[in-house]
Parts: sequence; C-alpha cells; structure tokens
Amino acid sequence: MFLSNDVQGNTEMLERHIVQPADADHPTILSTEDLHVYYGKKEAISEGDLRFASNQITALIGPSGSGKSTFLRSLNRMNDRIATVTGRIMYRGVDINQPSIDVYEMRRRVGMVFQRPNPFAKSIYDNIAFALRLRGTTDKHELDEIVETSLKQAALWNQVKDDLNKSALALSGGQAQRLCIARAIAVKPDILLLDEPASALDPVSTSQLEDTLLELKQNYSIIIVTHNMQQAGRISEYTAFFNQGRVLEYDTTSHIFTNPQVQITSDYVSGNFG
Amino acid sequence: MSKKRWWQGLGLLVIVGLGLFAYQTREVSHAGESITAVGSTALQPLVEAAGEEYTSDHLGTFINVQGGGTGTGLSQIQEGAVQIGNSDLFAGEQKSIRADELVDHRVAVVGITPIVNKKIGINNLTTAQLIQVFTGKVTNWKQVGGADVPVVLINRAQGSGTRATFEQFGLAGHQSKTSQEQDSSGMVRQIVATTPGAISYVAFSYVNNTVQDIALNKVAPTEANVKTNAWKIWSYEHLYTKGQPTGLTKDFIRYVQSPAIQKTLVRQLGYLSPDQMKVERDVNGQIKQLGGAK
Amino acid sequence: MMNPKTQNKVAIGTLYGVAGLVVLILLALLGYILVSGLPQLSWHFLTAPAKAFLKGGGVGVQLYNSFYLLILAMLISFPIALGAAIYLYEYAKDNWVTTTIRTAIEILSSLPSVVVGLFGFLFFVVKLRLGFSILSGAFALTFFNLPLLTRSIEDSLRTIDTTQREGGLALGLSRWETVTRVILPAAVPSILTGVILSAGRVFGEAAALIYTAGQSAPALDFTDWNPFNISSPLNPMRPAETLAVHIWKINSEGIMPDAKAISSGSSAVLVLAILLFNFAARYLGKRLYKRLTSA
Amino acid sequence: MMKSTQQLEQQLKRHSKAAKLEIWGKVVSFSALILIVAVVVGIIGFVASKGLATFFTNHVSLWDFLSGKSWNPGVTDANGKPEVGALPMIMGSFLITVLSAIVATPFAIGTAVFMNEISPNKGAKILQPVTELLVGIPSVVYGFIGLSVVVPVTRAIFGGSGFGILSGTCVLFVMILPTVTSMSVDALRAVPRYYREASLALGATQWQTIYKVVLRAATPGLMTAVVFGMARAFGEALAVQMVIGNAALMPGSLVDPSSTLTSVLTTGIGNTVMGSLQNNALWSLALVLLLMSLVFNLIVRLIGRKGRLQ
Repeated sequence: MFLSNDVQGNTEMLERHIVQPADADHPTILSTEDLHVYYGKKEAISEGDLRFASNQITALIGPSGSGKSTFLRSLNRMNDRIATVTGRIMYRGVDINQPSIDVYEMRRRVGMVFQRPNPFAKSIYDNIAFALRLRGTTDKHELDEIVETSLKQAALWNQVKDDLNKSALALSGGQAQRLCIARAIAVKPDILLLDEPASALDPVSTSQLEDTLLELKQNYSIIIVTHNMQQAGRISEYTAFFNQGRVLEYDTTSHIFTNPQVQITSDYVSGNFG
Repeated sequence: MSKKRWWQGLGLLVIVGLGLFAYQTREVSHAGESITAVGSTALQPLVEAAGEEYTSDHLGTFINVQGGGTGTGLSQIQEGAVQIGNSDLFAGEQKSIRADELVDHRVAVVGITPIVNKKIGINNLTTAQLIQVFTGKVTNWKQVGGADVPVVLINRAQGSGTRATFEQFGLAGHQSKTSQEQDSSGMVRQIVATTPGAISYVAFSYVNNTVQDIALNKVAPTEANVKTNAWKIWSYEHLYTKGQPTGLTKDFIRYVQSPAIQKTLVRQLGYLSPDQMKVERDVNGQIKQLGGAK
Repeated sequence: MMNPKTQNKVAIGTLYGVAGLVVLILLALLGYILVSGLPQLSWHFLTAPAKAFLKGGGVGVQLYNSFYLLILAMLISFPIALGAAIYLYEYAKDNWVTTTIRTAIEILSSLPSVVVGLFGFLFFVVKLRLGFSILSGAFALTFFNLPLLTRSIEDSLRTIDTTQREGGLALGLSRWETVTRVILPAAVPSILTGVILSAGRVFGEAAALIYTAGQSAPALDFTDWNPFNISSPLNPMRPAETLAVHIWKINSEGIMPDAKAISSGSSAVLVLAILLFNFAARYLGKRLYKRLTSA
Repeated sequence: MMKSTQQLEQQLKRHSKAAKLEIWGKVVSFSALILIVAVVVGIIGFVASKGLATFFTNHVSLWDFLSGKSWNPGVTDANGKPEVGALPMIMGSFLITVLSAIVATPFAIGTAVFMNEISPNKGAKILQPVTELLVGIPSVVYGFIGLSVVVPVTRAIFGGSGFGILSGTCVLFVMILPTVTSMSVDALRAVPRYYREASLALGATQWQTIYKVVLRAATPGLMTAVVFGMARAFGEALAVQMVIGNAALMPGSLVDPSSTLTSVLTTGIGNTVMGSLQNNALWSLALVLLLMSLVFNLIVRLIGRKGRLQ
C-alpha cells in the first residue's frame, strides 16, 4: 500500500507528496482517516491522513496557523469542546473519534505535553502521584516507585530527589517541562503528544529535553509539533509538513530535509519562508 | 479505601446518635407554647420587656416580639400569621384593614412633642405658627421670633403612627409639606440635634438634652397635661388580635394590662398608662371625659 | 507630549497619591469608630446580655449570634455559590442563556436588603413556618450573598490558567476532577477574598435580618449545648438579634440612657470581630492553600 | 490480533470512573445553578408581581408613575388620582449611583493597581485587610458618621442644610470603595504574569505596561467590580437616607434634600399595609430599581467591550 509517487530525479516540483511509514519493526500505532476539523464554520484541517509508526518520533512542522497544533490536539480529542472533528482516528485498530469512546480512558493511553510548562500548584511528588491516586493506586511504595521511575525517565530525578515535597511552581522552565513529561508518562500511556514543548525553553534545557525524548522513544510512540527545523532534524524519524490546514508532504525526516518534493516545503525547510 | 469508608460510616453513626440523644434529652418543659407579636417599633421595647417578665414567671412559654413597623403588624395580624399585631394607630385608620375583624387592646398612651434644634432659641409656638412652619409658610425662624436660620423640616415616614398623630392633633389635620423623612425616632432626634434650624417631633421618652422641646400655646408637653388632654398630641399604643384572644395570647395581654406592668414597665419606658387618663379618645378623635383617674 | 519616562514617573506618583488618600480615608474612618468605641469596652460589655431601657447592657448574646449566623449562612450559601460558579465557568456554553443568568444574578445584588428581608419574611418566616429564627435569617442572607459570592468565585476560577485544566484533562481526568482537585486548590486565596467580603456583609447587614432573624435576643444558656432546647446557643430555630441589628435598633428606637455609648461600643466590637474573623480566615486559608499546594 | 483489538475497544468504551464523576459533577453543579436561578426568578417574580399591581390592580397609569413629581401615595390629587410620581426618586437614585461610581472607580482601580502592580507587599499587608474590614461596617454606622462629619462640612462649604446628593455621594463613595477595590485586585491578579513580562521586555515603562496591557486585559473583571459597586450604591438605604435628606422632591441642585428609590422604599415599607396602594407603589419602586440596575449593567458591559476592542 504505497501512496508514493516519488520518482528519483524528478525535477518538477509536486503539489503534494505523502509517503506513509512502512517499517515492519515499527508497525502503525495511530492513523487518521479523512480527518476534518472545523472551528464553527471555518475549516481548520482539510486534508490530514497520516499514519504514525510506533516507538518512533514523528515531527509535525509548518508555519504558524498551518493547523499542526490543531491536528495534534485532535488526536486525543483535546479539542472536543471548541472544535468539531470528523473522520476516523484509528488507535491500534479502534476508532477513538466516536462518541461511545470514553475519552478519559483514551487520554490515559494517548498523553499530552503542552507548549507552556503547566505543572499543577502542588508538590513535585503530588504532580505525578495525583492522577494515579485518583485512579486507585494508593499504595505508598508503588507510588514512590512510579514517581521515581517517571522522574528518572524524564531526566529530572537527580535534580529534585531531595525536594519532592516542594512546590512544583518553583521549578525552572526546563525542569517544569520535564516534570510535565514525567507526569504524562507516569500514567503509562502508549503515545505521547508534545505541542512545541521546547518553545519556552533556553537552548541548554532544549537540548536536554531532546535527549530525554530520544530516550523515551524506546517505550513510547512520540508525535511532536515543533517550530524548530533543526530540532525536527535532530530527533525525528518522520516529518509531516503542514500548510493551510493540509499535510503537503510526509516522509522520512532525512528525505524532507535533504530532498523535499514540494516547493513550499523546500522553501520552508531552507528558511525562505515561514 | 475501605478503611476510610469505615471511619466515615462510624462518624455518621456518632452524629446521628448524638442527635437522637439530644432530641431525647431536650427539656420538654421548655418546648411549650409560644406566641409571636410583630409590628410597631415604638411599642416593641415595652412588649419585649413585658414578654421577658412574663416568661420568667411562666416557665415553658415563649413570647417572640419583633418589629417591622405598624403596617407589617396590622397586615400580619389580619392574615393571621401572628398572634398579636403591635400598632401605633387605630386599625380603623388604615383603609385596607378590615378593622371589625380585629380586637383592640390598648396598653399605653404616648405623648408626642415637637422638638427643635437648640440654637433656634425658642421654646413656645402657637398652633397656628406650628401649622405655618410645617406647611411651609414660615421659612425662617426669625418670622416666629427665633434666630435667623432657615427652617429645616424633618418628618417621620408617611404612614408612621407618630406622624399621623402629629398631623391630626398638632397640625389640626393639615398635611405637612413634602420634606425630609426619617423612619425612626432616634435618627430624627440625631438630625434635629445636629442640624441648624431643624424641627421635628418625637415621643416624650426620646426627648433629651440634645434637643429643645416646644410648648404649644404655652401648654408644656408634660404627662400631667396629656392626662387631661390639655396637651392634645398623644395616642394610644395598641395590641391587636384577630378575634377575641385565647390561651397564652389572652393571658399575656391581660398581663400587660395588669397593674404589675402598667405601674412599672409602662412608666419606666416613658409611656402613660391608659388607667391614668382622665379622658378617652375614639378612632375618630372624639374625646370623652372619664369619671375620674385612678 | 511628555516622554514615556516622565509620564511613567508622573503616573506612578499619582497612583501613590491615590492609594495614600484611600488609606487615609479608610484609616480615619476606622480610627473614628475605634476611638469612640474602645473606651466603652469591658469584659462586662462583651459578655452581659442587653438591657431594654436601663443602662449597663452588654452585647454578649448579639456577638455570639453574629458569628453563629455567619457560619450557618456560609454553610448554606458557599456550596451553592461554588457549584453554580463551577457550572457557569467550566461547563456552561458561552451563549445568551449564560449571559442572561449572569446578568440576572448581578442585578439581584442591587436589590435593597429590605426587599430581600421582606421576601424572606413572607416566604421563610410565614409561609414555611420557620418563624423568626436564625435559620430564616441564614436563608435570607444566602439570597443576599449568592450573587456576590458566585461572581467572585467565578472570577477566581478565571484567574487559574487554562493550561492547568488542559494538564488535568490530558492525564485522563474528568473536568470535574480537574476542577475540584487542581483548579480549586490553586484558587483558594482568591476565593477567600470573596468569602471574606461576603462575610463582612453578613456581619454588617441589618435590614434583611430585621424581618427574618428578628430583633430580639432571648438570653442564652451557654452551658446547654443541646440544639433542641430553646435557650441553647446551638438552636437554629430561636430568634437572634445580631450585633449590626442591635446597633440599628438602639440608634433608631433605643431609649436606654447610654444608647450612644452602647452604639459606639458595639461598632468597635463589630470592627474587631470582623478583623478577628478576617485574620482567622486568612490564616486558615493560607494553611489550607499550603496543604493543598505545598506552596 | 483481532481479539486484542476487540478487547481494546471494550476497554475504551467502558464507562470509566472519570466519566461517572464527570456526570456527577455536572449534575451537582448544575443543580446549584438551577437553585440560584430559582432564587433569582423567585425574587424578581415576587417584586414584579407586587410592583405591577400598582398598575393593574390600582390602575395607576405608568406614565403618571414615571413622570409625576409628587410622591404621596396616601393622598389623591385634584383629579382623584393618587399622587405616585416616582420621578424625583428615579432622578435621585440615578444621580447618586452614577456620581459615586464615577468618583469611586478611579480611586478603587488606582488603589488596586497600587496594591497589585506597584507595591504588592504593602498593599497586601495594609490595604487589603483594611478594605475588607470596611465592607462589614453596618450602614447605620456609616450614616451616623456621615451625619456628624460629612453633612456639617457640606453645609459649611456649600450652604443649605448640608443634606443632599453631594453628601450621599461622599458616603456612598466610601461604602462602595472596598467592594470595588477588592474585586479589582482580583481582576488584576487574573492577568497572567507573562503579559507584564513580555511588555516590560519590549521596553515599555511600568506605566505603559499597566495602562496598555494589564488594565486592558483585566477590563472585563474591572467592569464586574464596577457593576457590583453600583449595585451596592443602588441598594444602599440606611446610610444614604440619613445624609441625603430623604425628601421626595426633585433635586434642584446637589445640595438640596432629595431621595432615592431605596431610601423611600425602606422608610415606607414597614408603615404600610400589604396589598394597599401605598404598599404596592413602594414595590413598584423596587421594580424600577431592578430595571435601572439592568440598564446600568448593560451600559457598563458595553463600555467594557468597547474599551477592550481598542
């Protein structure tokens, strides 16, 4: 099932170029079919059929307002209250974009980290343990263990292990964002959606965050929206380019960056626009 | 989880148990009869004090006395929502009250006097002058022999018993000019005391050294003059019941009218007792001489 | 035009002036009340029952009634206001129905308290046969309090960033759990402001209570804590004059010789009581906030 | 493979605890709202039914009521119509509310800005407790202070009796200041910190930041504060009644005795018999008050929306 119309040496630029990932070691875990998103009457996403490979990092890039964030937020139905999402979102063979799906259960499998770090006004420990407690994990040892492993996975443990009872609001931006990642993975999701997680961070924190994501890839499938071309280039296996609510190009990251097939993509990745 | 539930259940049980215990051990003797009297704020202190004395003599009863104004008292007694309606006025003076359903119990007589700011420097007016002042024909006190300050009229609220009595007997039925209105004696006194040129009227018991009372036609506002109707601005205080009173209501009203209260509380609070009066007045203002005061 | 720097200096200076003036007015007012009232205070004044027409009455019962009524009124009105505010801000769609409800709640708060009082009188006292009682008073005050409380809680919810809500939702929590476990704890300090403001109004309210909780204060037996006894301080069915009503009453119809002294003394007591309540509320609020958020 | 998909679907379609809690929460909070709506509808309905009786039961003409200048419901005029002209009170309420809101708003917002933006420490320590304290002082105390301080001062400066809208405005100004200030502080606090940081980082002065960013962003909250302040001014009776003179006369100037809807309502309501014309006419005043409050509310919102768009 190749949708490819990619021919080497083709000098003429295409209008659209989609190559869905096909790697037997990393089967598709999530895919969208015929997805449309409307804000009121306005259509925000008109063409966005993508498949996402498990245990890989997929980057969504594109100029501001291109719909990449809207697309991402539709994947775990965070847009339910503000937008109308039609079409299918297949998660391991189940359409999760139907009313009978329990969104809360679904979101525990498809977690999300946001642009601005949003730790709760609670202690570092409680930020992570809180959602687990509400779902019945009350054993102190078990909680301690999950908090520790989550913080370790997010590469935050060493910095905060003595301050677990301090308020999370006192953390620096980079630390706070990693706490948010730890919080998201503590509920053991399958997929992690990240919406420009590094945009509010300084370069050092950003590079630490990227390292963390590369580690996390072993256990989670990651979809990340980013503004930062280099970042997409550094960490992702696949990249989708969004423009005006449509996916114009989708391929392996190396293809997108070295040999883009669509003019706008080429302009965008080379920094000529966007 | 289940442990928490246990504690919650136990807590609930303890609370319910305590409640039941409290209900069982409540003092049954004190949960007896109670009646409510509402209405005139002027009459409230008397009825309240009498109520307290009555309940301390008759354990197991409770007299609930509240204000709300004469209008409220008469409306609620007519509705039958309370047992006693306190009023400064004859029920018959209110158009929308069916006075024939109500029974009047007079418990006190109250004398009302004009008061003025002390700096005006007068202590006597003729009735004609008083009428001119209140109808706006006299606008400066020097026109009636006082200091050179403009007249500031302060009335009680429309419908108040004090105002009705004052207009009927002090102003010979003339309506006061529209002016400041206040709804309590305390405020009227306070404003008269602090405002140059102010004139108003209060019950005798509210006169103190911050204001000047006014003699009318050289008749001083004293209790002795009220008794003989030489001082005409006075009225009865009424307790109204719907139909003839029964039970506790009847006992209480009889108690208020008994010498035990009439000779003590009524006079301490600055009222006269109806028993002291040498005259009687009916709803239309007709005076009848009584045989002789007790 | 002034350059921005000068403009800045002038504006900030003006703000200092405005704030200073306001502080001055407020302190003068408080000073007036306290200076004229504090000399009247004594242990006797604070504990003795009031006297109808003799001098030497105290305000013990009234002071207790004020606090008891406040607690009852808050117990009734706070949960309702909280629930309504949560619905209005977190669930309700932003359409004309919501706007209408908000506007209606706001204009309700401009009704004179005597109207609320009379409504309470006709409905609770007469119709529901609750009589002149603390309970009737508490219901009337609830009516009176709901607009301000609801609006200020709603505004408190608004102060918490939406990203906090998204954070909760993204963890698979329901909106309700997110609001009650994340948003409300974070909003405690500003919700507290609303509570303190409306508590102040409860302390100071007279007209709404005259017709509901009544203006007589039967003596209480402070050794009897059985709520079913009429002289028990806990009995919610007894008439209860509060301090503010007492002040109103002695100023309007009081004939005791020391009415003025009692009035200014009571005002000072009231101010101190509110101060005490505010500090206690802030202290507990801070403790609660710390416990909930480990700030 | 198929089996595991089915299993997953089942798991995802099971009603989770969160979903149950969500329904519970919606029901609970919605019933609270319904309760409030019931209260609001109940009181407004009650006032309306009593207030409209003047026109339907007592057959007073609405125009006479709104335009008449003589208020004396117990008395009938030469044509045999009762004197129920509410215009003086409508004017009084209107003037005093507008004036006190106009005076108090800059002070309250200025103080709130000071407390929140310029000196948060001093603000929180001194101003906040003091303002909150003042909300709880009974009206009658304000009234007496007004009577013994404001009225004589007005009399000395402007002549007349000292009673009037001016004195009323002074007293109301102090009375609504705490409410407006406290609520304004909360509105300013709701503006995220990064707004300020962004503005300052762009080189704006503190004042520019306050004026162009913070106040703009906080406009809806500030409007609510003003609305509640005006509501308090509308509804206040006792204190106003003691200093405004409470005479049902058209206010000729700001130092002439006049009256407000609330003060006439409050003084008269206990002295009239329910169901009588005198009583119904007072309820009509309450109804007018509600309508005026509604109009004010809408106007303030409109101003707020305009201010925000700029």
